[in-house]
Amino acid sequence: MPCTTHETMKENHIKIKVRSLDFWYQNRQILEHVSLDFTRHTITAIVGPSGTGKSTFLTTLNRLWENIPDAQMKGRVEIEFDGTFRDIYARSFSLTQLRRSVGMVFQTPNPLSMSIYKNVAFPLKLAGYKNRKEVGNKVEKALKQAYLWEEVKDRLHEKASCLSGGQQQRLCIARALILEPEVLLLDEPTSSLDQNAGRIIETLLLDLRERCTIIIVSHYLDQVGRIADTVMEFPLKS
Amino acid sequence: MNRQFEKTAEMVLFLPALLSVILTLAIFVFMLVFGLPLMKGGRFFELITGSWSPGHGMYGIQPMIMGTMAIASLSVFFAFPLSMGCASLISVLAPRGFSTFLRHTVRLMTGVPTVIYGFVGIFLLVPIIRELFQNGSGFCILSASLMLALLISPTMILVFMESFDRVPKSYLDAADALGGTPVQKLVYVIIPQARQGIWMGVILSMGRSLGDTLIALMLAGNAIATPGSVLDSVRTLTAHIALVIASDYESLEFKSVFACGLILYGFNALIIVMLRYVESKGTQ
Amino acid sequence: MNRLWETLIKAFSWACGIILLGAISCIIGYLFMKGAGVIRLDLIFGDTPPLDAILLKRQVLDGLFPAMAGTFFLVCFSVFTALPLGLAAGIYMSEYAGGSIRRVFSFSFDILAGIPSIVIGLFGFSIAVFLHRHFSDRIFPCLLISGLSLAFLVLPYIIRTTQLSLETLPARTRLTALALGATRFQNIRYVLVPQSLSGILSGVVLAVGRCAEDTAVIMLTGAVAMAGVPQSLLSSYEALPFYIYYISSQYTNPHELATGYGASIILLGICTFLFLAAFMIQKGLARRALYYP
Amino acid sequence: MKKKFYWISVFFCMICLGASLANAGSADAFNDLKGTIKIAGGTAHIPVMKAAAKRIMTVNPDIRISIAGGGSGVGIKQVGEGLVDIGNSGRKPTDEEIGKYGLKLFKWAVDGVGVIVHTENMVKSLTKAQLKDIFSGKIANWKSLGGSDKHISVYTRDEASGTRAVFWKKALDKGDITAKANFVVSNGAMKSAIANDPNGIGYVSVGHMDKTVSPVTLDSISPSLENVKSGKYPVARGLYSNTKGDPRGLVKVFIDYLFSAEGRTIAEEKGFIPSK
Repeated sequence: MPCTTHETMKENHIKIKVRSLDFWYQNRQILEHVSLDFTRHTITAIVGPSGTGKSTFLTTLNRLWENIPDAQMKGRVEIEFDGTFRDIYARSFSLTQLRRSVGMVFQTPNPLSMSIYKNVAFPLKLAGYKNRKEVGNKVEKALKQAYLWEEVKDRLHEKASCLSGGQQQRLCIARALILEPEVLLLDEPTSSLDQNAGRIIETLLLDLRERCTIIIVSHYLDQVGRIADTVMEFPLKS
Repeated sequence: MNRQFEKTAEMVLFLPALLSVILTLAIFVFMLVFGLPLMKGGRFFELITGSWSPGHGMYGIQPMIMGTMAIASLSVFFAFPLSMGCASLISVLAPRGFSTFLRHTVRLMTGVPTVIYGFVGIFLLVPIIRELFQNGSGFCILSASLMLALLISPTMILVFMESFDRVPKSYLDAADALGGTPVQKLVYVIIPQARQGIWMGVILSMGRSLGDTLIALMLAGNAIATPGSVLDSVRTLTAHIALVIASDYESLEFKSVFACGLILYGFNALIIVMLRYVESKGTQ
Repeated sequence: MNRLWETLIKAFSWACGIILLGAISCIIGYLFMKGAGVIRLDLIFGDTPPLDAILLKRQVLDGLFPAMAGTFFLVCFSVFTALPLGLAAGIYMSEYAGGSIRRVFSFSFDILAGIPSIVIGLFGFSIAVFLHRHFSDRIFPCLLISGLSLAFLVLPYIIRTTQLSLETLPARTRLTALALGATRFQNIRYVLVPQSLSGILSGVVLAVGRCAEDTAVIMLTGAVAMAGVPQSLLSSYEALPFYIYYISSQYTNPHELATGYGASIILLGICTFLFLAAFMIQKGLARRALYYP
Repeated sequence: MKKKFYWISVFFCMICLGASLANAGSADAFNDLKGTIKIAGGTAHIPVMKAAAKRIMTVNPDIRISIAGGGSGVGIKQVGEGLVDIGNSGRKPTDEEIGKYGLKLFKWAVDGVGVIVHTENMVKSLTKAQLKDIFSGKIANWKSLGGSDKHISVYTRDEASGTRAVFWKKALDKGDITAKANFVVSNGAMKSAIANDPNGIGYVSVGHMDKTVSPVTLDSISPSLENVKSGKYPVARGLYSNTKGDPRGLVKVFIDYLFSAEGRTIAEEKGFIPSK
């Protein structure tokens, strides 16, 4: 990718810089020398055949791959926080801080086996929030952002597992949003849902563009056409 | 601060794990240190090949080693065909209802206390053996191994069953498509595929029967003689420990108990190594 | 393969199934035939009023109550000792251990799980003698020593079940909280352990059964023929399985023998109950049952 | 949650253990006494010890008496090491043992060791020579002794047994015991083993003999209480309860009880000859 030439020009709008990233899984190279930039407040769609490392690439942006056994990575990822680019793999960079600023939503909805309210409030619990009122407000706000508030406001304390698939996925988005992340990673978020539920999430994402930088892996070209500002096709050709 | 907490948490979890490892070693070291006086000066060989006669200053535990081997191998010898038959029945041959019933019974059998097998053995099996063979007291290798076979069979059946069930369905479909009968499927497809599991079941059960105390103590008669026939009364290493524990702590007799412990520990380690070997061969 | 062989193999399998079922029904049937008659309240409490016995106001001198109480305290003490250690070690093995530490530890736990219970008992006994000689002459084979030895016996099972339940959690459950910024320990505490609780619990129930059932360990470490309800951790005690073993060879009259059958039925009942409980808690029991020596 | 449950359970256990310490009762010589007596060793003693303990604990529930077997060797060793309060032995402790541990001996009854067979066995008398041949394994079939054509099953006790020591010394004249002999762990176990084995032969404390087994006369002298008492039956021994140093407190009261009228009655009931 000929990023270097445009670097100075686009520098002001760039949120994430990936430089010469290599990735191996069980001694098989999945990603080779990837260098990419992601622009702030845009939706970037990553498309391509399966097995080309799209999902893996997402996990290099929040270091989640480190929890996958037999995986190895080389390279550099920088994300802009408060006006300065920071190397997220630097020793001094807090892993939990990173995960709180870079939210992630998975292919299949994965609510924890607790109530709707507790699911959404869970990241606050992890971050050590104690003030009940503040937590309540934040939960409401996140659920509203995820278009879920109206549907669940009367049954916040029911088990999350009784929601429909689309609702569960929006719950997971609300949960990812509650800590007000600056980057949101989505790994085929609509592929396990029916078309209507998928459409709601698409609208929701367009709305969210104002708040964060969104990177979405998708299989559906029509979906990409509807929402993406930029499209990147894997495998990347250098 | 957060990082500090994480480190502490890991440490708190690590220590019990380390403690358990130390425990494993400590048991070995205890046996070794206490049993040492009997083995000093290259007398270990003498110990495991000599016979037992404290009155004459002989503390060899060869008869007990032989007794342990005899009972353990005979019980596996009985349990193996029984378990193969039952596992085949459950996995392939029996109709669904009976298969489920047998499966649950077998699982439940693993929970029956050993002492109950021994208790019933004394009053039910021993008189039968005595009357049947009219030779000896009925407290013998045969009684103990029959009961022990019953004790280890459930474990063996469960391992066999699991390995039978792990045979890929595509193999079974292939056999079905070629018009194979259930028995043919069993003999030509399932059993060859489940070889590793069968080995593991046998080794695991062997380990259990080597380490069992109560059945042998209650049913084998505990005589200190190298066995000549299955109707002879013998003493196993485990029963020897249970019987001699009561003697004078300073005596060499008492020290021989630790030699028994050491040998049982060794048997166990050997069993584990064999299990691991079979397991690793299977995954390659 | 001709028809004859097929018929033979079929017949053989059916014969095996019938032998196994026949043998176990013989054992249990015989037990009930001989012992059902004595299953009454006075089998447990003798001629002491049950309430007085349970409140420990009066001693039960010719009933199974002291043995049952002994077994109860023994099981409680050893499981509560082994549980925190086993849980922690299991979590460590599944979530932290890696590389050579993992290999060495896991091998050592396999060894520990396989050590014959009589050897564990011998270890406990020698510890008691060692402590008696070098620390305090109040220590001798007793409830404390037996409880510790039994804890050593079940420790590897608790470690294994904990480890296994955690390791079989699906990757997506594992990553959920991490992606939300949970630290490793938060993930364990809020997600992984609660999610695998049923597996761990069924392992613990099996461990309870194993403590209640084991005879070889306690016969070396402090179970005696007569002691009454244990008064402290440092006293000798009676236990149900030891009582059965003792009666099997030392009964002096038919009545004593009959109480032996009664005790066997009670023990069998307790163990079956625990086993069913574990089964209910988690159905995928087969793997653990394999490691039940 | 779980942690809370754990601590509650531990607490409950403690309460249960503690509760048994706080009771009261009274009677007889054990009036106002409380505490524990630990008894181990000789298995011939067990019926008497159990009966005495039951009576004492019925009268005074504050006293705890624990009784374990093991054999005379164990009794002597454990009392010497201070592991128990009273170590019973069915043989007189050796001078070496007495000196090493400072044992005090209390011989509260006289007992014999007699040969027993199954009640259906036709052989009811043996000479000493025959007995030695049976136990050394030279005679292996009942036929040559006038019985049916059955293999003889010899039962013996372990080295810690005082009964074995006495029998070996006085009946077998320290002759060999065959390695094929079955081992049993106590007098009670010996009796029940022989009672169940039609071809068995073994030796047991005279006090333990009852209808379930047949005694065998040795050189025409039957192992009965009278013959033991009169000294006609040679395989006799004392039943000892040993303490380390002079008995004190509860232990002394217990030993005294064995010598009291009530204690002597118990000994007699259980088939022993109480000594003065």
